[in-house]
Amino acid sequence: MTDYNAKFNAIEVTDELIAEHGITKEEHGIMLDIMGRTPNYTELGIFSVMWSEHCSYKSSRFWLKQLPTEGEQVIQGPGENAGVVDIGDGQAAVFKIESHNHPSFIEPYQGAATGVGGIMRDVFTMGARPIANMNALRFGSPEHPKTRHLLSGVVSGIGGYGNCMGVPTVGGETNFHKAYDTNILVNAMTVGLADSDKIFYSKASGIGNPVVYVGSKTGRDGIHGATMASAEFDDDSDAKRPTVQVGDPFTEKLLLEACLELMSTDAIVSIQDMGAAGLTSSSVEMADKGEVGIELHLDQVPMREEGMTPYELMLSESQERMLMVLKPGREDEARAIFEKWELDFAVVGKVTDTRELTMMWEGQQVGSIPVPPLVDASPMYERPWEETPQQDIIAASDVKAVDSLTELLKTIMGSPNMASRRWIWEQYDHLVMGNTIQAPGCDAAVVRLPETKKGIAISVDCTPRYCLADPKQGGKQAVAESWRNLTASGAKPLAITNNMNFGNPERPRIMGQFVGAVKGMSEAAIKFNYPVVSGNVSLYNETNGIGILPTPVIGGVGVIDDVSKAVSIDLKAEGEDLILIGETKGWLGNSVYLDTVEGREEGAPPPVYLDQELANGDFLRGLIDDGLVTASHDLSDGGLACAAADMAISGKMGAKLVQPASSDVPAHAYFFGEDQARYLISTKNAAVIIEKAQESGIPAEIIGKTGGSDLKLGEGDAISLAELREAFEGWMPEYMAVEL
Amino acid sequence: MKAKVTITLKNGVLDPQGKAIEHALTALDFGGVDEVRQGKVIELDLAETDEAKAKTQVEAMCEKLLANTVIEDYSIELSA
Amino acid sequence: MKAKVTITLKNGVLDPQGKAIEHALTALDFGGVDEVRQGKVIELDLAETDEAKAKTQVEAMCEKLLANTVIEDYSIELSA
Amino acid sequence: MKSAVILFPGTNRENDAIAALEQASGVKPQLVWHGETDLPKVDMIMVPGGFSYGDYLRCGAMGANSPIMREVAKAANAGVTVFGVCNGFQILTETGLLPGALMHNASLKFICKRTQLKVESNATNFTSAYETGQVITVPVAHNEGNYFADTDTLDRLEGEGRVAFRYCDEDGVVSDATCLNGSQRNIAGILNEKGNVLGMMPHPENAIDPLHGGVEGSPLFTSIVNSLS
Ligand SMILES: Nc1ncnc2c1ncn2[C@@H]1O[C@H](COP(=O)(O)OP(=O)(O)O)[C@@H](O)[C@H]1O
Ligand SMILES: [Mg+2]
Repeated sequence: MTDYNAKFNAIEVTDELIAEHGITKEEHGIMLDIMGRTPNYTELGIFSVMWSEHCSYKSSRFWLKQLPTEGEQVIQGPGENAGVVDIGDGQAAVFKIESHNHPSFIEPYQGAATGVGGIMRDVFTMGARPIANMNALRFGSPEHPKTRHLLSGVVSGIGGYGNCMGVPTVGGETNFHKAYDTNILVNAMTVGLADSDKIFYSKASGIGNPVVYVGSKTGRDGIHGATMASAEFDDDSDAKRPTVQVGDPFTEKLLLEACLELMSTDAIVSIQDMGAAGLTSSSVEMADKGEVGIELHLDQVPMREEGMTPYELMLSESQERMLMVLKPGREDEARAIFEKWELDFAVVGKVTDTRELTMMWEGQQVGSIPVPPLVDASPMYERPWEETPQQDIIAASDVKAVDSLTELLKTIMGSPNMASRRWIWEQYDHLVMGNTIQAPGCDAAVVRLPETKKGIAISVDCTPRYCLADPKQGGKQAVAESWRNLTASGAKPLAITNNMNFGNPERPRIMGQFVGAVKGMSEAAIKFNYPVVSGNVSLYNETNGIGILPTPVIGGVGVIDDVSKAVSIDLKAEGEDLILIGETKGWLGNSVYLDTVEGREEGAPPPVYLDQELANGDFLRGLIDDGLVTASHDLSDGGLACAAADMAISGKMGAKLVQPASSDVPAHAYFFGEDQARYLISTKNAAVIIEKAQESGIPAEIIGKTGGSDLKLGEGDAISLAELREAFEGWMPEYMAVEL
Repeated sequence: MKAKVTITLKNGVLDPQGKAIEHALTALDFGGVDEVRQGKVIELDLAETDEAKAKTQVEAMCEKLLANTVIEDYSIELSA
Repeated sequence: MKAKVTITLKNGVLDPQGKAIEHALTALDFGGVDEVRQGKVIELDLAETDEAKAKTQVEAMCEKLLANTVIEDYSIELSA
Repeated sequence: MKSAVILFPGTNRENDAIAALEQASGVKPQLVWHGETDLPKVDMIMVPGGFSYGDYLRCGAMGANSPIMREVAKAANAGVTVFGVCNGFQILTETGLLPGALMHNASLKFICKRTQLKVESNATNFTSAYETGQVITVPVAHNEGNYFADTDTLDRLEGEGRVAFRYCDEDGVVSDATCLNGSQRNIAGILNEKGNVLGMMPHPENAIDPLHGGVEGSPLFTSIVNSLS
């Protein structure tokens, strides 16, 4: 009889091998303590992925604990596959954002596609049908030789997966900056809809209950993907590339339908998708949460390739797979559903009372690890951190004024970071399901809930240059901007998910950025009652010691009770008044203006005054609810002038903006300053609005009128919309024209 | 001369298309079919007439554009 | 035995993929490239060991599923 | 009007189709699974959009070979109204119910946007509620919508008035510049010889609601209902 333990664990676990698995000296010691012996090869593999940064959050956990995660709207905060928020009427929004940065750099199409597939699984594992996808993308400078190829591949990968799944991709954000030249960011978010009393969790229970594997077969894909996501790149990374995972959206679509069908019965005790670290993290998580053990019969796992070993099976990151614990005796019922959908189904183990993760092969044990210490004793680092030094405040008067504001506006609107993203979102099916009320091109996407008047609003936001200059303000600003985007559409913001993309946390400066961002985010989230219900951390986004800009992306979700009241950004009719809500001091530090005109990426970023944010936003939401607003847009990059340009271009309607005589801000700073907490709206009811604003003490002024076919900034300075549109719509198609 | 480049997925890389074709063939009662893999073939006319040079040129095209060498292998056939 | 089916667009059918590749190759400074066409190759393992029978079987697969004969031609190579 | 919507593994616009049919007829269509060998007795069959079988190999190829499509073909030949949208159009051409083939978009990119279509004639069962020459706005969402047929077939389609819709601009101008996917002669939808089968790439079922995509797809469904009552 074959001794499988000897066969599969023949590789000797030396200190070198342990180090090669990314386990530090200190961790090595803890591991020996837990095991009371040297782990075998299979067990070592499991330790290495469970203790990777990606799975253990060892550098970030300490700080993440400071984020506010509670509120009466929260049904499930961080810790499950996705966050769950009550949206009333017995329904819940289930959502999360997740990065697939490293894989997308190696193979942009498949990396992005499997990122989208993974986040959708996180959401439907919880019993929710995905109803919308979003994405936040960061690429290197447009001049970098790889940028086009990466952009093209990532966008078609996101579309390829989401379109096939039939889930609309309704928005996102895209930036270019040289700091991302060799570390692009691909963050994908999914929002799903579930009945709030039918949420599924991962906690295993019921000693003896069957553990079931469903979905695709396991191959050797992406072994050590989680460890890769936790390591810096260097020039040898090409050579070390593990097998890339290939996505199969068709199978995932079947998996989605099959899971939802089974979920409509009461056969499932718990369910967990297999994401990073595949079978390992899914089984460990289920066992840990349920305070039980799990015994896996690895020879029963459906395999795609010959000769797979326990080590490979436990670490494979093959996509489109799920692990479930079923109620006893329900296997046949479940099997029938999965076979109808032509998916693999196998009973691969059972729940035990040992609190060990035990791996078997043809009845013989090939490895066993106690679960609680594997999870709890995993190292948590309070890494040394350094605060980012404060930057100088740059006075508007110290920044060069330009001769023609509209000429500059054209340059900015046609620049890589401000130009239209139509080239991207026309490759995404943003209409499938028939409920997209506000599509890409708006502040927030608005998606109606089937068979209701209600809708969910979604936005993803981050301004990395602010975060670099002042991580705390930047973190605050990202939360505020997402809150503002939802508000501008008329929705009530409910909760957020976050994707913390940073460089190497072992460098105190980088760790300091992380800490600052967390503090800023927390402050804003508390103020807005806008808690964090899920998230993801991606560290070590560095190549050869050069890190990305700190990029804590916020995915915000809100609810609007009647989608017919939602307001879009496009100007609607001639002769309406334009009102600017919020105070304009002309903040040019770290602005698009400063960068464009003087080539300076510096200065303190605009401060975020949370009281003002809250007051101005709540005021606007009330106006929208009262039907007083015809178009609305929050002010962000490029300030007032760029917001007005967005509104005019998308409404194909000209406008004239005049700086009020009462304002003593220099004109260039008035039109391009990036002061926060501001919105530009159009209305037929200006008098009513101004009166209401005065009553509530909200700064609001009529600053212009819609009409004509030009955009005018002040008296003598005009540009035709046609010219502006050509600059805005032209850049990306032209840039991408030479890419296959 | 003419070049024919055949691009196939590397061993071990999941081939959803191949899998689906296999499935469909079985459903259509074509029995005994196994290991279906789908790849691409690209045919080109080259101005180059020297075989060795043509080969180098096409190899460069494969590495730069035609094949995705992270997941694909390629082979080149040349003919006059 | 093994079968390799090559499926190419018929002459006269415009090939957008081929055209795009040609365009991209030219943009990458590969000169003298012309008439680029892209097709598919499908590899199968057959239980059938008789060459003539295998050929008939694969032809039937092509007609029924693998090729769309409105726009595509196919050719079959068999090997042991 | 009693209708059926065919469901393949990978279909994803079935609910959009159901909504449009229900809105026009007041009756909820029946869903029919691809593996069925019996069609319910209906007046009209819709083959909806999506990625049947992942669109692997060729869009619509595997769907066309499913058991239910044999029944759909029989019904079509017997005069039942059949309407294929997007992937449904691809399946109908692969089944041979409609001539030609749908190839990769000339841009090689998936295209999702609103587009203008010119209604070639209102003398069909599918377009009677429009005016001849009317320009309507409906969305497209496809990767392989580039219509191809040989010249004889194209001439015959035109000669027999079987081109139902063409891509055009807001003023109804049909030109290369308004052909968003490279289709020959800007063809967006065609009819079979008898006029009871229509296939089109754009999604009229996503233009039945003023809050989502506009309402210029609704008359198409109304036309179908009217033709059957
Ligand atoms: N990667 C992307 N995918 C889909 N939509 C995108 C993407 N990037 C940007 N967009 C869309 O382009 C529009 C402009 O984006 P952005 O300037 O970031 O908006 P805002 O400043 O209001 O946050 C938004 O509607 C957004 O949804
Ligand atoms: Mg905005």
